[in-house]
Amino acid sequence: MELRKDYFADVRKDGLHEIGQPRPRLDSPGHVTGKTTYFADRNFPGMLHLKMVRSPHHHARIRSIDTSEAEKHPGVVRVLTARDVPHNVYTILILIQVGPEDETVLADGKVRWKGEAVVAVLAETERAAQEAAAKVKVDYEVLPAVFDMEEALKPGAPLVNEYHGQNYYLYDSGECRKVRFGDVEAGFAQADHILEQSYQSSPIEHAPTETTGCVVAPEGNDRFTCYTNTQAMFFTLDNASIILQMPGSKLHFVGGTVGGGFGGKVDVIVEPIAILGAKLTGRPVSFVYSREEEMQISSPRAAEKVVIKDGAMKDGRIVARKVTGYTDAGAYSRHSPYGAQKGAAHYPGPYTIPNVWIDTYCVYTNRTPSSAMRGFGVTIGDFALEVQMDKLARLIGMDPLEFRFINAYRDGDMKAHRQPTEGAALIECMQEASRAANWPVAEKYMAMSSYRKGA
Amino acid sequence: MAIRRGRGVAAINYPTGMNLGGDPTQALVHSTPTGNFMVTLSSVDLGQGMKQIMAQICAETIGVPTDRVVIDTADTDTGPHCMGTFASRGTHRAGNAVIQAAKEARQVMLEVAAEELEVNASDLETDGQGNIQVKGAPQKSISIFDVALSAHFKRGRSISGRGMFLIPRSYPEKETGAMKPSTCYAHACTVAEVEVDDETGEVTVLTVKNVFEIGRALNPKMVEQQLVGGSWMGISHALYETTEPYYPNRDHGGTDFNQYLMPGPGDLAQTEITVLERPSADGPFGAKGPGEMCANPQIPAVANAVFDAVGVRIDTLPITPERILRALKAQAAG
Amino acid sequence: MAKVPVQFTLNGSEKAEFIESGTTLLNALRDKIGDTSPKGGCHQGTCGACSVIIDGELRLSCLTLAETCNGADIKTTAGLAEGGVLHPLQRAFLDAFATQCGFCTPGMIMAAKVLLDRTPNPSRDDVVEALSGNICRCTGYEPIIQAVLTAARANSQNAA
Amino acid sequence: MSLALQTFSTVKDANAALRAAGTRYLGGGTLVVRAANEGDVSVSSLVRVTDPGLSRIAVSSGKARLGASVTMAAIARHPELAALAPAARAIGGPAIRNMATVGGNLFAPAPYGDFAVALLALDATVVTEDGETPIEAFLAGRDTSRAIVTGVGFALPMAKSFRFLKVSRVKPKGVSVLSIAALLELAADDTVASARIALGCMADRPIRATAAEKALLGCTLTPREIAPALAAAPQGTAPITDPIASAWYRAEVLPVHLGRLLLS
Repeated sequence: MELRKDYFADVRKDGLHEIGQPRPRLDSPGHVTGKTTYFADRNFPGMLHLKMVRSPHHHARIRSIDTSEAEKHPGVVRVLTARDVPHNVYTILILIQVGPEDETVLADGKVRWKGEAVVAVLAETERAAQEAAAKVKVDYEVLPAVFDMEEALKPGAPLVNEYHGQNYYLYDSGECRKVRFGDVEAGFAQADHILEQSYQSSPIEHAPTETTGCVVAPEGNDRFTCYTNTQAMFFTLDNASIILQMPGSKLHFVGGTVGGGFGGKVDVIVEPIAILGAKLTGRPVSFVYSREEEMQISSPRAAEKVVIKDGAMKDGRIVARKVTGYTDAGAYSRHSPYGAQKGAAHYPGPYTIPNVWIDTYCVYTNRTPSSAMRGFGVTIGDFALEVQMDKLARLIGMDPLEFRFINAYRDGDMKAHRQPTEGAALIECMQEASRAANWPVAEKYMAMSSYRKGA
Repeated sequence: MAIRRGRGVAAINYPTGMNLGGDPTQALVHSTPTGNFMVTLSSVDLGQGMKQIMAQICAETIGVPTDRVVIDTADTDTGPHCMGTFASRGTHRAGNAVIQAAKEARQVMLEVAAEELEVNASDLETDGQGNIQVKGAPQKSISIFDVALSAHFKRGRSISGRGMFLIPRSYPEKETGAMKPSTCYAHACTVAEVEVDDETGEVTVLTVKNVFEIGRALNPKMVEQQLVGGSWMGISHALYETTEPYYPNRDHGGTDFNQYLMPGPGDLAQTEITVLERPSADGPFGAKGPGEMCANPQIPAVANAVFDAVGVRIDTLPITPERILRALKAQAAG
Repeated sequence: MAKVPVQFTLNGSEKAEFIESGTTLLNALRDKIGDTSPKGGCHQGTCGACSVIIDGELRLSCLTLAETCNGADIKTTAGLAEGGVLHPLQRAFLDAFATQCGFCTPGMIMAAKVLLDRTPNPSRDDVVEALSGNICRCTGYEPIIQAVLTAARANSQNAA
Repeated sequence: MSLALQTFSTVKDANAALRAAGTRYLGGGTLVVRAANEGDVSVSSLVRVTDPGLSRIAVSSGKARLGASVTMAAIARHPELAALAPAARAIGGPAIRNMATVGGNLFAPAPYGDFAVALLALDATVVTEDGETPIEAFLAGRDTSRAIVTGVGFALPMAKSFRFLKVSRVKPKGVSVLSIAALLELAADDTVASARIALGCMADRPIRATAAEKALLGCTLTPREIAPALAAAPQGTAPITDPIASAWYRAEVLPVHLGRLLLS
């Protein structure tokens, strides 16, 4: 890695004692000796193991659940269903007033995705829990499912989630988050070139080497300590408090040393049910996702569809950009309404475009609920934007890198969401990339700066 | 068979932090009787090195070596509130909270030292090695060890501080979308060079040259860790990863590390990283959040390089050999 | 449940336990004996985080039943440092900043140790092959490869 | 019911124990312990055999006999099995190769079982207490086979007459897109005198490319002359679709990779 101190030296104070120094990591000696303590390294006498019975259907009504055989299975201590969960319908962003509550801890009357949690089995050993889980009988009436966002938005599509009442998240701005800047149709009318293209992505798993999980121990004083690998301690604690209808003072969360997250451990899925199990049995409880659950049950990065329509001039200036983004939330909201909104704020990318129109939708389908992942709301948008930029450059007949210089945002430029640009550095990154990759651009671009005099 | 070569570029920016319900993180700092400093947080270290960076930030602010700082994080009985580690917010939000708490503790420390040295606190400075000295007269000094002992046993002072950093909630305007989604942005530009086997659709990423602007490299080796790993993940997203390889058929999702594909140690592109630092106005020592954005520009850069190599556009991720081969066959069929 | 005796040497010390038949070595080490350095990343044999060295060979403790290890000599990353002095591989992982979350690290170090025990001067390809059963999601592998190559060089200089 | 392991010193006793319901044979553990870990509650009892003969490699007068418990690592490092080393090394990472056995590989469902592909090309025989079975017949009936495999036997291929290729998405070790093993005898004029080609992932278990084998006879190994064999290669295949590749993709690239192997 090369640190180029010559850029922006005028606005930076170097020569500090500790900052900017490549100090050794204080946690690494624990890593290389195997001594670092992760949540699952704690083991308590009498600990129970929780296994989940999951829906085999994408969308179905539950006619009945029979847990009697499972309860009789040797080693089983408790079997939990929806009626055991004090506040079973929840949504994690309710903490910051983003509702409605739309998801069940354990399915109640209906399942909306294949893999949804239906019944939790607590047993003395993992094996006993697995065997008992296989004995739970659930009678399903399979319902039509929808997996495609545009299909889901059509009239007459199966309704995925009754708590929303329609297959999209209803923002205060309506069926989508909107950004309106300039006059996009006028921009298209004046453009020499118009290019409209569509981009899609697939769900992506965070795949941390440590799977999601927690170990809960009753402290004997009506408090419960939850050792967890959540990425957000109080967010999880406070949501658990709501779901369990327990004062937060009864909950003690310990974590902070996590075997990789990438956004995959922010969903508050394992902790509430494990705490409930510990409360109802008085025993320590371990609920750790299997690798299969981590790969196919935990929320992935959302599948997205992005449609971009651009108007550009022969000289390379983009004069209008219209983006329609669709985020596939799967069956439940989790963090997706925010992801779609973050996308609206991100478009049209790091370029100064006078006429912009953005609509981003958060759509419900019967796919696995998606949620945050590294680059949430932006990663797939950047794929679409930057492939579109490459196509536009070739359409106009320009070098793709030079084309970006022409449109790059600089200090003081007004963004589509009406914030002036501050601290821009895209031009300098591109200049350095031009050198590093031996991709020469015209001298006038190498002479550009993100600074603007007087800005 | 033909192995065809191409290159592609992408340039991106990325916001630091979330902005939905307000975005707070708090920190507490206090000294032990012998002048070590405890930072208490509830922030989570996912492996990116949160604990180490908070220690360096606290040490720089108080004016002691980093090994005098102990991080106690992620125990809700002791640590004050943090929204969590996500959205590239950890270093920026918690770092600012730690700075504020450490400044307050430093002020008490200097006041106690001033009493011991019988000078004004405003005339004192730290030497970064564990001592407090009079500006311009470094021979007149006292160790922080002795200052802490004095505070605890003689002067009855708590060398401690409270830190709070909050980005208030921004409500998007309904009709125009006017909003303030972030206070600072990181930047990147990546050039990727690939080879495509036009009989099998297999892609080999030969080189990725990444330039990242991250505000401030608080610990350059740790920045390098994250940027190199992120670059690998970007390539992985571009070419390999999906939980539903045959969507809309949802069968055949990978359930293990054999089936869920990611580049192995024999698939590594030659990776070059250049870092620029334009300090952000509100970042801790100017730092922004590079953790997420470092995995983004490789995806379109690789996609554009594939097109440059074989002349087909794959606009659906991931860009698998199958998708390339189908496109090449369609292209050949005219 | 049927309990069976197991007895083996772990990092040079004798261990004897009664365990439930069918218990994996990984679970026996972690839950019974208290050596949590092998990690359970998949329990499928696909991540390598549980790698240990049994009688000089790299094995996956998640797919090995503990009772098949009677009389074996088992080494884990927890036993690698001698007298508080880090093994050259551990030192090299620190110096190369080759750990991030650290969850894969003990398995990586076991895989690398077996390589260096047999091939003191490995090529880059040898290292890549040796680590090919171990997943890392944080680092992009390059720092780990460099750490192993550095440790090999340090070893051969010490031997010279 | 917990999982229980029974250990026997003879195959005979173990075969008797295997008749009990829910009982599986434990080889290297890479298949059966994984299944148990993943919650396959149909397995309640495991049986293993400690007879050291099962781990023996015997090579004499051009014949090789591998005990069923011989590991991929043992094959890869055995000097007289050099021709098979590429196939053995293609299995898993180093730890898996120290555990995965010849016997287990015969039962590994696609996309696993690359070593069995090599054995199929070599026309191996599979040995059980009931006698010897040609590998093709054994593979066809493996789903209902109950007797413990004790070993495999085959004629060691002449130098350079045996070729093996495994194609993976992930390097250096990933599971197969497909694997190909080819045993080719060339006549004095460099034309193919005999050919036996086995394919992995082109069905749920290793299969032969009989149409390609026939088409190769009498050809020299040049792009022009092998073209009909490559075109015939997908005949009779039913490639699997899995997260690694679709059946369509596997069928499309089989001729490409077969061609590269034959011309290498």
